[in-house]
Amino acid sequence: MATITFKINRFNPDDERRGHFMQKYQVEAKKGDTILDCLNRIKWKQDGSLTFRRSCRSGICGSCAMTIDGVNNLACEVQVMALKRDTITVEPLRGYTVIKDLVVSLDPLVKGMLKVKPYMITKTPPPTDQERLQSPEEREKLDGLYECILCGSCTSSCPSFWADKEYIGPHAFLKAYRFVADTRDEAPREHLEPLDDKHGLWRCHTIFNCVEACPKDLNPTKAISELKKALVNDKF
Amino acid sequence: MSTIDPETIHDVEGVPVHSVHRHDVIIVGAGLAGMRAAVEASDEFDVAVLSKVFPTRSHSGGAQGGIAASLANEEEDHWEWHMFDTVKGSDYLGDQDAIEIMVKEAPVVVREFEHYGTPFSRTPEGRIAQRKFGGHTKDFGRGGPILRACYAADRTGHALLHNLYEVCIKKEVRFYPEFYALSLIIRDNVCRGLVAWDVINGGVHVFHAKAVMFGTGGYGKVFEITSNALANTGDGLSLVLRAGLPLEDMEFVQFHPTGLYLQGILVSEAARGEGGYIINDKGERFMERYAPDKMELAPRDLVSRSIQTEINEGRGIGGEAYVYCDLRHLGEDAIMKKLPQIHELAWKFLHVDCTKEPIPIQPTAHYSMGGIPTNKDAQVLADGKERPVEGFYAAGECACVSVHGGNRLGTNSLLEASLFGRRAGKSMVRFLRGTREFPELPADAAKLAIKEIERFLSADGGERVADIREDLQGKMTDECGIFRSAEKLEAMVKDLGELEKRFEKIKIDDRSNKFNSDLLEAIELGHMLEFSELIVAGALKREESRGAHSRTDFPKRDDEKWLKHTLAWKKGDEITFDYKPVIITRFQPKERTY
Amino acid sequence: MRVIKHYRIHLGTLAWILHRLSGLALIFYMLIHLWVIHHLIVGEKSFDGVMEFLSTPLFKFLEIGLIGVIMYHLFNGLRVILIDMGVMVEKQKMLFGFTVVVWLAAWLWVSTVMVMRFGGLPFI
Amino acid sequence: MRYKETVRSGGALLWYFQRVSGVFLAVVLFLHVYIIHVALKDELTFHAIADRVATPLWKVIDISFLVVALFHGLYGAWIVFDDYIHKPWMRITLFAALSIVALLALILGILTILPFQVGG
Ligand SMILES: Cc1cc2nc3c(=O)[nH]c(=O)nc-3n(C[C@H](O)[C@H](O)[C@H](O)COP(=O)(O)OP(=O)(O)OC[C@H]3O[C@@H](n4cnc5c(N)ncnc54)[C@H](O)[C@@H]3O)c2cc1C
Ligand code: HEM
Ligand code: SF4
Ligand code: F3S
Ligand code: FES
Repeated sequence: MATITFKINRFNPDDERRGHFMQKYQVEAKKGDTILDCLNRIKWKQDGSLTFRRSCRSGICGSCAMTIDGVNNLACEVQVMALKRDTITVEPLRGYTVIKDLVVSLDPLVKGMLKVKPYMITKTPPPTDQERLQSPEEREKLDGLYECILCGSCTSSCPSFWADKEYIGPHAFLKAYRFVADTRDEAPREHLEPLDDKHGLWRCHTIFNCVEACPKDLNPTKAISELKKALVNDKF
Repeated sequence: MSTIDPETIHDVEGVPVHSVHRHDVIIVGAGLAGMRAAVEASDEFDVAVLSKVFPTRSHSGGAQGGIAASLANEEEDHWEWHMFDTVKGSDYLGDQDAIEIMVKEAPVVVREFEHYGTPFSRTPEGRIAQRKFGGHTKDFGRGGPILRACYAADRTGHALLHNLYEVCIKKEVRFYPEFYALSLIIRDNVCRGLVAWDVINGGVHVFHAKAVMFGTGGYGKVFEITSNALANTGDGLSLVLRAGLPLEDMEFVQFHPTGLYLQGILVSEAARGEGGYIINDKGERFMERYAPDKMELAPRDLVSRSIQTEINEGRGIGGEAYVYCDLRHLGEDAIMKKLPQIHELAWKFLHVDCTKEPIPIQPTAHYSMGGIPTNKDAQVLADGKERPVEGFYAAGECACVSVHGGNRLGTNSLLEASLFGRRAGKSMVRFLRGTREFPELPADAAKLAIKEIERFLSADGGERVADIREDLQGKMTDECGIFRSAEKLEAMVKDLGELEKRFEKIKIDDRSNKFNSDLLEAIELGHMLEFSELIVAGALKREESRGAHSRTDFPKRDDEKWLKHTLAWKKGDEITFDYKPVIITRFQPKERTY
Repeated sequence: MRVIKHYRIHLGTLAWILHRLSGLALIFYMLIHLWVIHHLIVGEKSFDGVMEFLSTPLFKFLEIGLIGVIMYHLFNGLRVILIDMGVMVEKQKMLFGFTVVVWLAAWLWVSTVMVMRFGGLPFI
Repeated sequence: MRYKETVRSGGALLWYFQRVSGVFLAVVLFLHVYIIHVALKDELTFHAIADRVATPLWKVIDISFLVVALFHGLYGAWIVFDDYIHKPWMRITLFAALSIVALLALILGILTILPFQVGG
């Protein structure tokens, strides 16, 4: 048991004049408690108006991404004790418009993803009463790509996104590469072309914040470098 | 009945009301069931999907193990075998005509997912890989476990859910993410649409449709310890109840034996499959007392009951409500290679390194077998038996067809959600091809919903929503959990009455319209209190033990009296019951032994 | 609106900021440098005059700094190119470490030679 | 949620050239630094430089060095502006300014390198 002070960056849309402000809460935390547990405890016992998204509390739905002590992460996956601090700062994801407290608008996230045609494109009809064949080695190429939970941590941590709100974003690059790398997709070009854009791949300056931020330990930068190679090859 | 006119809806005492949205099909829920239906119907019709969480945040994404289908990619398999296992697993309460459809169409559905792009794991021949799962066997139970669960590593639900979202984008399905359904508009047995709350901006919206479908998922959140998401509050069930329709078999709730202590987060069956021990405070592998043959590998309900007995009799660790799942003897290498996810979960959520320490676990509420009664075409049944409500469909965990009967087999629910979601889509298409007109909208369509919102936004009593909810969850776990008895259930009936009284006097901290999760938690609690009554009342009535429903005062299954489905309505404060026979075609009830 | 005041500066961010700054500094230097060497065509006197002016210890010292900046941009540039080629993307921190080591080594080497030839810095 | 085509400006080839020019610069610049600061035995005098610049090979190297460095550097500056400057008129102004600087520097540089003759 330890008393932890949470400094939470709050914003109430009904009181825009007040703007963003930090509010402190004290919570009793024990071994095993996550940041989300503590936020819930604040909401349920102290201040019902504290607002954040959450659902699965097991790191799979991607709702609870926020900036914890200056790094993006899933609130439900961070152990309070592991931070070894008695004051923890929690802020909404940077770069997105804040709707309320820790809730941000995910529109840029969805928009970026929609640009890369985030679905498998096939031209030949699939075999009847059978799956398409794909060897385990071919399938293995999708590991590290399909696990993305669309939490937005990566894009929100990227300085290129801070500078350009229309930046397609590492999450969408990862998605694009998920299809480019899939042997079953028959139109990799259609996922690649939209990336050759002034808000696209070339805005990535290999900063690696996205990799550091991804709670699922995925590597958008790796996908980006593959995509850059593919696009340049395509141009020659 | 006059038609609603967008112009005539104004702000009503501070609650903004927005204009009417019209779509041929409106689906509530963006889980496997909802989105699979959307994919099916969107080729021909204008489909909109409403979800209280962003589509890919739906709880279907949490499923790890797999989706069952007798593809026979790895070894010989037949749909008849799959059917037998499902019927036996259901403790003979499943309707065999529906089960037959499910197991027969399963390979089609799974292969379709593959065609859409789901990244299934593969066999060396390049086919969809399959693994073993509890209760799935060869040769009508005579052979050993069978490789039947199709999987994408340990992220099957995630892979399927995201894939469906992608297909929906491709098919230009209209999403209303973060819209919360408040009430159904059903008049004269015709479903005309629904009313929903825009979570982000605040405001009541009316959705006018020719067909409405529910895929609103489960309700694990009425229990204290559950593997379910915080959003799994079973809203759809009480919306249906409030529309005067019945619910089926609500007393059947599945408890999974291994949930992380206090968190409830699922530790997959693989932990036991790979040889993990379950031990009590005295260090005993107590399963040898309950299932000397299968030990830890006995079926879910049995292991759950054994763990709970140990805890109840004071042999939990340090007298607390948990026991240990010990993996240490497997060795660090094996753990990291075969059970990396479990290692990660225990570390991330309990701060326990399972190569060095045992994992504290306790049974966790996992799945609801009952729900909205539907027929094989996913039409919701007004009388619970035959007569469908025109233009109203349901599928997935919120529905009860009933393929799971008294107890669901692992990997059958992803199958059910997608398969009956698909059937709902098809049957809506058939329905819409015949109807061209939108049904009339009653002028007072949004009245009840607005009243509900107004009441909560101005609620100024002394009770915290969270306190009532915690009491509900705690009491449901104690009195209507793994072990039930007339005594406990009667106490629960009383408790529920008190909780409802306290619920009248709640207080809300947040009075704004925009992203008011305080308000939503209050609405959700209202739903949970409402359908919990049916769980308890159904359990009290059912004087037998079958599947997941275990009565200490009636420990035997009683086919003579209870081989039937419970149907329950709520009219005012009264609960009325009716029963309908189980459909038995191929497999006659036998004693369920493993 | 800027909400977050701090976002932790990871190694990659540091490398990028330094690369940007060094790149911009180099443009600045390049333009001055062009102006300096254009004295070559003005005539021998003029050039040697400028060179003499630039041979004061202060400028030698600045030059050593400049070499450092050039070397950083050079080696980090190569690091970025390697990453774009897909080399060591998963071990980017190690690659960054190598870059720093090579950069410092090269810098040290060139500046030692320079200092030796200059006959040692005034304060050495 | 409909997929909408965006206006695109490409950038693939420029991006690629930034890398190729980087590698080229790395080689030449290192050589440059080495020859001037390490290998050179004498003082940095007019003659020492003039003799080297006078050979045709060095002329080619130096001019390409100049062109590539200017391009790499000023396009690099544009990348930075592109990130932070979003107002169209400012972008146009900056782009024009960079182009003019590039042109002037190019003329100055070429004028410096060309006149030297072997033995002159
Ligand atoms: C941890 C875990 C592991 C599991 N593993 C497996 C497995 O391996 N194999 C297997 O077969 N099954 C498994 N299951 C069960 C299976 O995942 C679920 O039964 C199934 O996914 C349910 O799908 P669904 O589409 O019915 O509902 P969900 O996916 O829960 O979706 C419900 C949808 O309804 C929406 N909704 C709810 N209420 C409202 C409202 N009022 N307004 C608007 N929208 C609303 C939600 O936003 C959501 O989009 C597992 C379950 C859990 C909890
Ligand atoms: C010595 C060899 C050099 C190498 C290997 C090199 C490499 C690179 C690379 C790879 C980039 C792209 C970085 C990115 O896109 O994130 C870059 C950017 C840049 N370079 Fe160089 N470069 C070199 C020399 C120079 C010189 C001599 C100048 C100045 C005249 C210069 C100025 C710049 C500028 C301003 C940028 C843009 C910085 C940014 O995008 O953040 N570079 N360099
Ligand atoms: S790549 Fe990682 S950080 Fe980015 S959205 Fe996906 S899961 Fe989140
Ligand atoms: S942080 Fe941004 S700049 Fe590139 S490497 Fe990641 S997308
Ligand atoms: S609550 Fe789902 S990822 Fe944290």
